[in-house]
Amino acid sequence: MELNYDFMVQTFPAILKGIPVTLEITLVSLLVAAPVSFFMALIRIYQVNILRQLVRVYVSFIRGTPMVLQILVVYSLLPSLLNYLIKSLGWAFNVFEIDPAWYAYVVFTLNTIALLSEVFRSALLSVNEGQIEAGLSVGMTLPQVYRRIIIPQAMVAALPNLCNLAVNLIKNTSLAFLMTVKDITATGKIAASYGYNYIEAYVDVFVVYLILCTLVQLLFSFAEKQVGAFRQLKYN
Amino acid sequence: GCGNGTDKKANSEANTTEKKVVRVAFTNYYVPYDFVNQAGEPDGFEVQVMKEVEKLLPQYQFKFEPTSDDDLLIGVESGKYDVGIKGVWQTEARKTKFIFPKNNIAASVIGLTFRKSDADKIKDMDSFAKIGGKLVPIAPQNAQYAVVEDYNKKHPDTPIKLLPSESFQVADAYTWVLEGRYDAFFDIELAYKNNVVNDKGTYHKFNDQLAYVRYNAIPTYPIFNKKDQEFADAYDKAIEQLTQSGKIKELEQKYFGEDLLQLVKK
Amino acid sequence: MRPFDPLFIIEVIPDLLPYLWVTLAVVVGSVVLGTLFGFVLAAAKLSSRRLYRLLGDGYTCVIRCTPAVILLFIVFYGLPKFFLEVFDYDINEFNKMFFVIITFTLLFAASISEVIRSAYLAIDKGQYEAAVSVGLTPLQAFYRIVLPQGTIIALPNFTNSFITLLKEGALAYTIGLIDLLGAGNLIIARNYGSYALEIYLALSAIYWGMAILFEKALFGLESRLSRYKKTRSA
Amino acid sequence: MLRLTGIHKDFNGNPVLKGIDIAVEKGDVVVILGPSGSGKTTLLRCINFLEQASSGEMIFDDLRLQLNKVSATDKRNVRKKTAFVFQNYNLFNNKTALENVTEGLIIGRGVPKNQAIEIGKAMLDRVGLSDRYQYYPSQLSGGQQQRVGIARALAVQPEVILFDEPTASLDPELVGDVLEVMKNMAREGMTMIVATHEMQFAREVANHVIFMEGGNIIEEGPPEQIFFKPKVERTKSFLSRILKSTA
Amino acid sequence: MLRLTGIHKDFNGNPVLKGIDIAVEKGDVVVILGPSGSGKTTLLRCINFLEQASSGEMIFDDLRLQLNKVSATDKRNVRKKTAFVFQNYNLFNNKTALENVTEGLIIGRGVPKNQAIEIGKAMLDRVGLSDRYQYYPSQLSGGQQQRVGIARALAVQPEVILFDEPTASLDPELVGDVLEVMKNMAREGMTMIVATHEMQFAREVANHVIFMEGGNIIEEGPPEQIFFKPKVERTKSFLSRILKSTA
Ligand SMILES: Nc1ncnc2c1ncn2[C@@H]1O[C@H](COP(=O)(O)OP(=O)(O)OP(=O)(O)O)[C@@H](O)[C@H]1O
Ligand SMILES: Nc1ncnc2c1ncn2[C@@H]1O[C@H](COP(=O)(O)OP(=O)(O)OP(=O)(O)O)[C@@H](O)[C@H]1O
Ligand SMILES: [Mg+2]
Ligand SMILES: [Mg+2]
Repeated sequence: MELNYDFMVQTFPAILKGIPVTLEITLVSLLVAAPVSFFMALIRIYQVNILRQLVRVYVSFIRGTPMVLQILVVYSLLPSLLNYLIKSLGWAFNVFEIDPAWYAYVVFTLNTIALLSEVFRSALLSVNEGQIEAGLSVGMTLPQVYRRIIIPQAMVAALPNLCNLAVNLIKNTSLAFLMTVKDITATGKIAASYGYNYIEAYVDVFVVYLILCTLVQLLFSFAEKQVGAFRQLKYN
Repeated sequence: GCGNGTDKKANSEANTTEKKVVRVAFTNYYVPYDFVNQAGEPDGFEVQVMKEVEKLLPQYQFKFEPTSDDDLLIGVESGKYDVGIKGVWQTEARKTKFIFPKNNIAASVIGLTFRKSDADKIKDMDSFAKIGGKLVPIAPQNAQYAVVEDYNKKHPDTPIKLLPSESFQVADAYTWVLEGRYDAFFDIELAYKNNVVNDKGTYHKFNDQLAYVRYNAIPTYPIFNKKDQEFADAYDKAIEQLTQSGKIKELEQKYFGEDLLQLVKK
Repeated sequence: MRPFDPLFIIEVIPDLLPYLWVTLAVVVGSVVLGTLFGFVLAAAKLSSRRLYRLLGDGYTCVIRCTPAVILLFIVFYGLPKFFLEVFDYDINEFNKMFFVIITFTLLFAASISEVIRSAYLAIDKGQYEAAVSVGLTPLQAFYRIVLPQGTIIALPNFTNSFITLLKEGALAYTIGLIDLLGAGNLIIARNYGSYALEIYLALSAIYWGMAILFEKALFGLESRLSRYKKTRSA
Repeated sequence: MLRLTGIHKDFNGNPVLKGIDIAVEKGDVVVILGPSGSGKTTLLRCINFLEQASSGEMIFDDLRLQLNKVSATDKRNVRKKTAFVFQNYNLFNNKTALENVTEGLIIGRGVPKNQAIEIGKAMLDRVGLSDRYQYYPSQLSGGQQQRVGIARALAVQPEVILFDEPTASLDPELVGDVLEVMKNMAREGMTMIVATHEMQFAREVANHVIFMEGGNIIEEGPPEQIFFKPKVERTKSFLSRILKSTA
Repeated sequence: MLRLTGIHKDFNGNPVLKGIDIAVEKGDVVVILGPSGSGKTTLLRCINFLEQASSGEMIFDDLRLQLNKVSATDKRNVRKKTAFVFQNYNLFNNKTALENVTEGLIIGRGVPKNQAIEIGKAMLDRVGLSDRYQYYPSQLSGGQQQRVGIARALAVQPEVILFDEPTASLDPELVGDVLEVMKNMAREGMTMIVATHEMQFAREVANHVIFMEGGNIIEEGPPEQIFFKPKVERTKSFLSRILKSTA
């Protein structure tokens, strides 16, 4: 067995083209999910009636069902249904023209919301109750206390888990290829298919992820240091 | 080195009574060519042919390994498996990676499924390519993908719009064609027959709304690890015997209901 | 509209269930081993020794960069070669589950070590100090005092990783190990792609059922360990 | 200006406050004495709604509240006029000493930042922390943290301050300083309710003393009476030690 | 039995302890006085290796340690013979009051569970908490938490106890009780080092007093000398208030 190095070198730039797609899905999902999941975390922490039940079911359902099914529903069934509706209403809009990236955004955002809400919940619970009381007692509103005191402290516990989530998301966007969205892995597979250069393509893909995810992780650990400046390090 | 499979063979060769073990990887989900049946056993036309080949080669003992396409390709290339069967088309690029035997193992008949209402416009691949119809995306590791790529290489002026996508293993493609999301679906004929034409097929009720046109029958080959030339030659001899004895035809009838190999343009 | 046969969902479940144990074995095996290894990694990353920190951080970084499929291939192809060359022992014939569990153990450990590290750091240092001051060893202080409190913070994230793994384990089909999802895909293939929706729904029901059980158990543990805390009120 | 009647509070059925009535006028310094666990902290927390009383009424200026159901806006209105010095300090962990003090000014009351920093520094100076502006709570000694807590409460210039053992971690010198500060504030019309164990301090700062035990007020009156002529036997015995040593 | 020489400690370059020497004999009660921020807590923490001193030597019984590099086993050996009462209590949040006390016995010293529970209950009774065995720290008042902390340290019967402001949150009655307990223990030969602001208490419990300021020992001697005939001006002025009131 010998590797086709020419192929690897030639394919590398093509695979790099998958990076923006991967990052777009990752960023959109994280940014849209963040506020939603934060409120879901609050609903569970403060045990808001009914809503709390809804959140639990949502998290459990999204987390518990295979993504392939979710993609099947969102990408295959939903547009068919919409198309049927729109046609029967006599509108001219063509559902099938919608860029599949949108479906990817939807699926990955729904998943990120579920996971992120649990990350936030645990992080918020790690902050001492007395911090809220102190904030309220100097005349801040609860949202102000959260923004200024609780969230900055919770971030310290949240960031490592957020990093886990972000890195996993970057890798998992490869599932978007089920919806014809070509991320890093997909570009590799396409390049590999003609000459069956799978090993070479996977090595390329690996290198790209290695660079990309290392950067992301460095970013997070830098952020963790910044946010955690108030805390004394515990190395002993 | 990568060829630990051959090392082992070298050992067993010294011991003449012992058979050489060859690992035959086959893809899981490629019905009716290669798959795992309800009883959990290796099955499919290509698998059965290989079993017949084994009978003719007393010096070898086959060990069938169901696996994914990706693993099959990497495994045969690296020597973890000696042979792989997954309905492989022959291309020049692939020949640099694997040994292709002289004789094909099977043939794949593929063509276009489209809406019957388009029957006046779509008569064959060429007419489909000309109207610039939308083709249901194909997984790049699938055999069909390479066929369309090949077609496009030969017809650079009127290429078919080929969209890659991971495949769902889902027959939703028929729905997609029916509702106009795509104009045609490039698939093996057998799937169409079983799903739509067969009156027990789940999509049979759309039989009068769908149509199928055959594109080509293409020979498919087992792929051998680069170090297994000797075994590949033995395979070729066995296949010739099987063809002559009519065993292949018999299996074709069993799995396809017709003589596919005859359709292959020589 | 596409054909849909709700009855098939129920009919197919008995065909799928025999593969449940494969999925469970992969998950439980990887989670148990991965968690243990995760603790070791977290300890290394929190160590006062630079070298340990470097090793722990390095491992975590690289493994988190590696897509599961690629790691699976590395283990499936690399490990036998390694064993053959170093110990002259052929593990090619080992059950494929072995390679799958190793792969997910390595992956799970990397992310879970971060879950553990962040939870550990969230616990007030004074808790540890008090424990060693009454004569507990650092290890005892950790598992008697810091661990129970940290577990509360770690559990939601742990459950995230756990249930993600439950589904991700299906990647085992890449090297030919048929688990729940793989079994479903086989049935779909045997039907030339028909009944896919029905089968996925059946699979989802099984997965969701398992997820609910695990969630319930882990959330129960969380509530139990949180007894000493006051609930938050607005 | 602040009148509390019939405050009851129980934790899971265990009564901790059993009907407390207090009336406070502007500029009053009310000191609450009582053995550990008698309910002093719980009382102060109920006044600031950090704990929800089971029943009781509060009249604050012209606001009249049922303590078991206070609306969010009412809570906020009362909290805007009060401040709390916590027994365990509760400093904002992620803020420096100075930020701890300015936070309530800038965010809570909308004081411009520059001005808030000036006030903050002045307050920290007053409690002897002019060299600790930029320290995080985790870098401060116990007494230093307690002083930041006092500065934080004083800085917002509330109508009423609730002090929960404000001098527990302070050395006698600092106790004297804090005493001085509090006396000045009282003179300027600030109202204070102080739970403390420091009898010396109580005697000097109070103009009204309440003695609590087991969730009840046992005795109350001007400091001279409580310290030197207590009517109730329990009060007498509680104060006996400190009286002995100062006699 | 315990001798410390030349302890230095700095935080990021800011010196906090500048060469402390202390010698303690079995049964001694050494009280450390000093203004807030003078380094009392840091000193006690260095003795128990909760903070690593930059330099200094410790001789504990026949163990001789360089404080800037103590092995894990040496740490453990010393900690087995000592206990610490924390200024901010540091109770185990996830354990009840009783469990807080028994933990060190059962896990730390291998005392059988039944026996440990008996000792634990007896200790809690001694500090007046017989009705709070099953309460979690979050359900206890400040003074109650402090007493659990004291009980926890006493329960393990160490050779040396380090007290960091053990009576800050206690009322005069309880201070008296704790004083009683400590005197008894001293009589039984337990050695104690106590950082405190409570002069009254210091005077009654100490047989040796150290006055610290700014990381240095300014003056030390028997309590009569420090409290009534201090030689150093600074000591005099620090004690002036308490002296004034007791004079
Ligand atoms: N982690 C740290 N980083 C920087 N400075 C610190 C840190 N910890 C303590 N200090 C400083 O060291 C000095 C001594 O602190 P220490 O807690 O020993 O004082 P103390 O004598 O116990 O005071 P108190 O009576 O108020 O408890 C203080 O001025 C404090 O600001
Ligand atoms: N969350 C709770 N659950 C149960 N009991 C509680 C809770 N909080 C406080 N208590 C009990 O209420 C009583 C009063 O507590 P509080 O903190 O008000 O006392 P305190 O007068 O401030 O005492 P100290 O002087 O020790 O601070 C205590 O006996 C305590 O055990
Ligand atoms: Mg209190
Ligand atoms: Mg201190």
